[in-house]
Amino acid sequence: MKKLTALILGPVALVTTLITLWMGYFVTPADKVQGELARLVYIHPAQAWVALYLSFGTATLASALYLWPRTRSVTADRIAAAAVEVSTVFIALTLITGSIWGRPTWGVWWVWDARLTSTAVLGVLMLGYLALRRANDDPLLRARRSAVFAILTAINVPIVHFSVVWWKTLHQGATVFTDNRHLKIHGSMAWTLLLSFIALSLDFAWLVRARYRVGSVSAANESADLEAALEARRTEAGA
Amino acid sequence: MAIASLRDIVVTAGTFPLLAGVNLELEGATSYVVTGPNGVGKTSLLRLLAGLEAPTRGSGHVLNFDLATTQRRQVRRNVGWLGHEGSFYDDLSATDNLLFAARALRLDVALVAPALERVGLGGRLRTPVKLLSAGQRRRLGLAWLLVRRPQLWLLDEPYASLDDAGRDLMSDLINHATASGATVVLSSHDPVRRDVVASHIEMRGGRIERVG
Amino acid sequence: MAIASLRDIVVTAGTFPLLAGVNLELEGATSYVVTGPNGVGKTSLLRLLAGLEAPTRGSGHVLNFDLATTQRRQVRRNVGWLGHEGSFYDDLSATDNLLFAARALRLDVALVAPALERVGLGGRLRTPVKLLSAGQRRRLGLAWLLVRRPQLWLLDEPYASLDDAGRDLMSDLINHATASGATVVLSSHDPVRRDVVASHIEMRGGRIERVG
Amino acid sequence: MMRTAYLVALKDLRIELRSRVLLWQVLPFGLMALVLCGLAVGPDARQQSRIAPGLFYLVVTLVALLVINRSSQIESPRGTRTSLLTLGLDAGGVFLGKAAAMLVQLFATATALLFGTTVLLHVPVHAALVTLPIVLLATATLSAAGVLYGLVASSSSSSATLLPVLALPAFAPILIAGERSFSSLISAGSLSRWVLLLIFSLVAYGSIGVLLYGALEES
Amino acid sequence: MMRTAYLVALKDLRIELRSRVLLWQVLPFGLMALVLCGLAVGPDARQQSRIAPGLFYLVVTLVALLVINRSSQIESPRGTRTSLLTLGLDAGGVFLGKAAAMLVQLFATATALLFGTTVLLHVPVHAALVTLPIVLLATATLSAAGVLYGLVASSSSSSATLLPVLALPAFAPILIAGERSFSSLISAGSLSRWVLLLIFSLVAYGSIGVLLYGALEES
Ligand code: HEM
Ligand SMILES: Nc1ncnc2c1ncn2[C@@H]1O[C@H](COP(=O)(O)OP(=O)(O)OP(=O)(O)O)[C@@H](O)[C@H]1O
Ligand SMILES: Nc1ncnc2c1ncn2[C@@H]1O[C@H](COP(=O)(O)OP(=O)(O)OP(=O)(O)O)[C@@H](O)[C@H]1O
Ligand SMILES: [Mg+2]
Ligand SMILES: [Mg+2]
Repeated sequence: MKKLTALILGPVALVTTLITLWMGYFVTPADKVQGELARLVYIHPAQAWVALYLSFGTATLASALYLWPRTRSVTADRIAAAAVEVSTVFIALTLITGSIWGRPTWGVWWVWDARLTSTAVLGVLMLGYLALRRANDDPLLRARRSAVFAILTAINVPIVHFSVVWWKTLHQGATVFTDNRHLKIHGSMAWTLLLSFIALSLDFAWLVRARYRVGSVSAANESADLEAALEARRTEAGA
Repeated sequence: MAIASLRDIVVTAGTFPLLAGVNLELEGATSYVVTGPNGVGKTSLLRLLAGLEAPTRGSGHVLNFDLATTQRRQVRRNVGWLGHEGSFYDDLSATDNLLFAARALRLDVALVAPALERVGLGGRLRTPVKLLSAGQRRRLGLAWLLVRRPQLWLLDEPYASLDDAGRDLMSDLINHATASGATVVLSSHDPVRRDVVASHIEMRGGRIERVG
Repeated sequence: MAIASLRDIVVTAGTFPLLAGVNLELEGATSYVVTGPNGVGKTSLLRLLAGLEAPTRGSGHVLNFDLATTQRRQVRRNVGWLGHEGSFYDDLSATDNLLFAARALRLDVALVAPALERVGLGGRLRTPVKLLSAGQRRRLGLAWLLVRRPQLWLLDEPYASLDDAGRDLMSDLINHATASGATVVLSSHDPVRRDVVASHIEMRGGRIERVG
Repeated sequence: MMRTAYLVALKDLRIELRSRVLLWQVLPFGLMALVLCGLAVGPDARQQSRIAPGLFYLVVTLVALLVINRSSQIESPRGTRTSLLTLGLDAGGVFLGKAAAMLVQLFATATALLFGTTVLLHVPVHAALVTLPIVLLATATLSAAGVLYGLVASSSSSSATLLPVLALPAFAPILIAGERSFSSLISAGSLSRWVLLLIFSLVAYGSIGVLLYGALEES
Repeated sequence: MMRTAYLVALKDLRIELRSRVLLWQVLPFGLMALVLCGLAVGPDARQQSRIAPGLFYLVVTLVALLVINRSSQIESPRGTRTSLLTLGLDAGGVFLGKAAAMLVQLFATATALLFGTTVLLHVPVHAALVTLPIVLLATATLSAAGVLYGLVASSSSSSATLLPVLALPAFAPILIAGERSFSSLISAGSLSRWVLLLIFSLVAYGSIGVLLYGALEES
């Protein structure tokens, strides 16, 4: 079963992504107001979903599992790291596609909207996580610290979210794009949208798995290296 | 009962094995001298025994606490450590440092002043630790051990940077400790002083070659 | 000619006199051992000779440079210093550290690799200095002296934390240095090793009590 | 736990008293930063008064970074974090103690800065006085979070630069909450939800700290 | 002198390459500080575009503090500043080398932040491009001044907190000059006098550094 999943995950992810792109480009119609740019709806929301919920949830869960003594394992640590890495990529993509989408309507690349701002803050938190991992080379220490940091980040998510939403709504009356966000969804568009969520979620799973594999292969190499290193150390004359 | 026992312990820093498979049994009320060439892993062994390093492989107990679990914290709490760098707050005076530590561990605060006097720091009670000389800092570490009276003493090159009087004091303390039932493990490059009776632990290449 | 001469020098840290009036003449091609109890001012004296401390009172010359003026910088440049802590960049490897220093002082870069080999660091060329053991760091300091070949060597407790082979090496180097005309001043708590011939400088209370 | 907390707090404050870093370095930095922010915003006074709350909390956040850095440096003499470690004290207590000491320092500095803000950026005095309890709440949250992030960032050789990256995003909500509540006292706006947000954060960081500080200190 | 400068700069950059502090810590910090400034200022976009230059330079100044701190930390392994000291290198060369290495790092970060500013705070792209040479000038001045202040602060045990107090007042004119010249590209105003001010400061700090760095290193 596990083997089968491993075997088909990649191809399935690839195919669903391709179908999504094909439907997004050729099957669904362009929007009346936004034109071709509206096709970003088949990629941007799904990216955001993966970046903020799927991957961040995975990372938090894995970190919590790592911190709980009964379930502590290298696997959990590695999955958390892989999820954050992938999530960083997806957040970057969300920011990029969002900016491209917003540019014609807003006239600028960025507005201080609640959702945008909180995404950016979360992105920096992810970078912080990666920086933290880089700064420690002792694996145990690194695992412990980054797990705690991930938990801290998780309690931050609702705090950041509400603070930014309230911050925005207090000052600003009409939001520029609430109207624009209201795309009329029907028929093939709805299906494509749904498919895009499935496709990007699969992509996420695939990437995390790949990253996890790279992690465990290099760890395996390390433990093979450890045998060699132990041998070398034992025969050392001392200096 | 053995006060510490290590079985096949490997400790790594990154990918480098500081300790490459250590087996050791330490008896109570005895002193041990760890010897071996530079970089062989003496400091690492003492840090492992102090609960300051986690084993990557193998298993071990110190004072009945498991080194592989979070009981390591308990080990730290119950062990007396005297290292190269000294673990004191640089901005506080000798007295303040010992008072804080003694209070935090609920030890007898009245022991602090006599201990400082005994190690010869009577004239530097108010000087911030960062201004003390190398030997005075080492003596402060000694004073802490006097207040602490731990069951297991771990001394990393305790004689280094002490003058003759300091060395005699150190030997006295070690003998006194073993006489009162504590175990002392020290690393040293000097041939062990004749006034300290101790078993030798010889290290080579991150392992223990010979005990006796 | 005297290689260094100090007259009534006082060095203070804040209000505390580290050195309380020091008079000293050092001859060329000789070694000196500074002795005295902990906190007496040995390290401070060596730092003064290295141009790392400025005299508050008194006057002095080292290698013909005036200690009371900005010539102190020249002193530093011409003196070989081996201290407790080692003055290397923690993040760079042993090789990178020596290469940088050698290039900066226009010394022969080809000397670096053999020097590291000679002090026994051949197996740790790429390890960042912060990961070296206490003795290995001391050996790195030695390697630097081998590349540097200074006229005046100032060694603060050079034997501390070295193993037997390291001590022999150190003695060799000291003898070699004096034989080739350099002056060596070292502080030490160990009785000076028989293989090094040296005059004693005895300190007491921040002053020099006796030379000979 | 409370005993440990008390002792650790006392020790940190005593070190602070000895070195006087707060008075001579942190506070002047805060005032300087306030002036600098004023300069960066430009000379229009009306505008300054409007963004004064934001600048005040921005500066408090920066000051917090300095104090956190100092507080975690204290524990690592010569780069090796062995002092509290080798004592093996109750972790929750150490956390609370360090946070309490940091709160005392931060709140004192913030009060002084608040005074500076009223003078330099033309904030009504009554607004400043009324906001003081909220400043206390905000600095408490900053302290609890700060001790945690300080420890997470420590022991790496570059902790002084790592800390800001880790802590700033987490401080953003605290900054917003403080700023909004302060602004609501000057112009208008709702206050209670921001206070609630701060209380929630404080409780969250506090309990996570008591629970997880030990796990961090390990290894 | 030039040789020493070259070697020192190379060494500093090599240490930076080993640790990658710039990419992973300083740059994210800068971006976050930019966002935080945006938050502190409030959500009105029009206002933001106007004070963007000021915020940009404010963040660059903060980043400079981090980089300076790091650069002077390098020279003091285990608290004792003896490495370059005991070599007794040509002081002017050491100064120039450290300043050059810092300039490379600061300018790279500032360029990235400038890009961030154009996106986040709606600065016209052409203005950002035109101002780039002035950013180079300003970061050069910051570096020259920074190396000096870093050295002065490093003798104290609490250098991380001392540095900001010493350096910020000196950075204020640089910040104003940068901000004014940048603003003049967006709205209107005179540019040349600010550029002149920057050039003057750079020359002043540069020559003071070359001449006095040795004297400072003493003691
Ligand atoms: C840099 C700019 C942008 C960022 C960072 C961004 C971020 C996000 C995030 C985080 C979500 C998921 C939110 C959730 O599910 O709670 C989302 C959803 C979405 N975004 Fe964006 N966005 C950006 C620009 C835009 C623009 C310009 C548009 C359209 C004009 C847009 C349309 C949507 C739509 C339709 C959804 C999904 C439906 C919804 O939850 O509202 N986004 N975006
Ligand atoms: N990352 C690394 N790569 C290579 N070697 C390393 C690394 N980290 C540590 N080491 C080595 O591990 C050893 C640490 O040994 P340790 O400090 O325990 O030695 P020691 O026996 O106390 O030596 P000394 O007598 O010099 O104090 C040293 O040989 C050091 O060079
Ligand atoms: N501010 C101060 N107040 C009181 N004493 C001080 C102060 N600063 C330094 N000292 C003392 O100055 C002396 C410094 O001596 P130095 O380090 O030169 O000693 P040393 O001979 O090298 O000792 P050791 O053998 O221990 O290395 C110490 O006794 C120290 O306590
Ligand atoms: Mg050792
Ligand atoms: Mg000394």
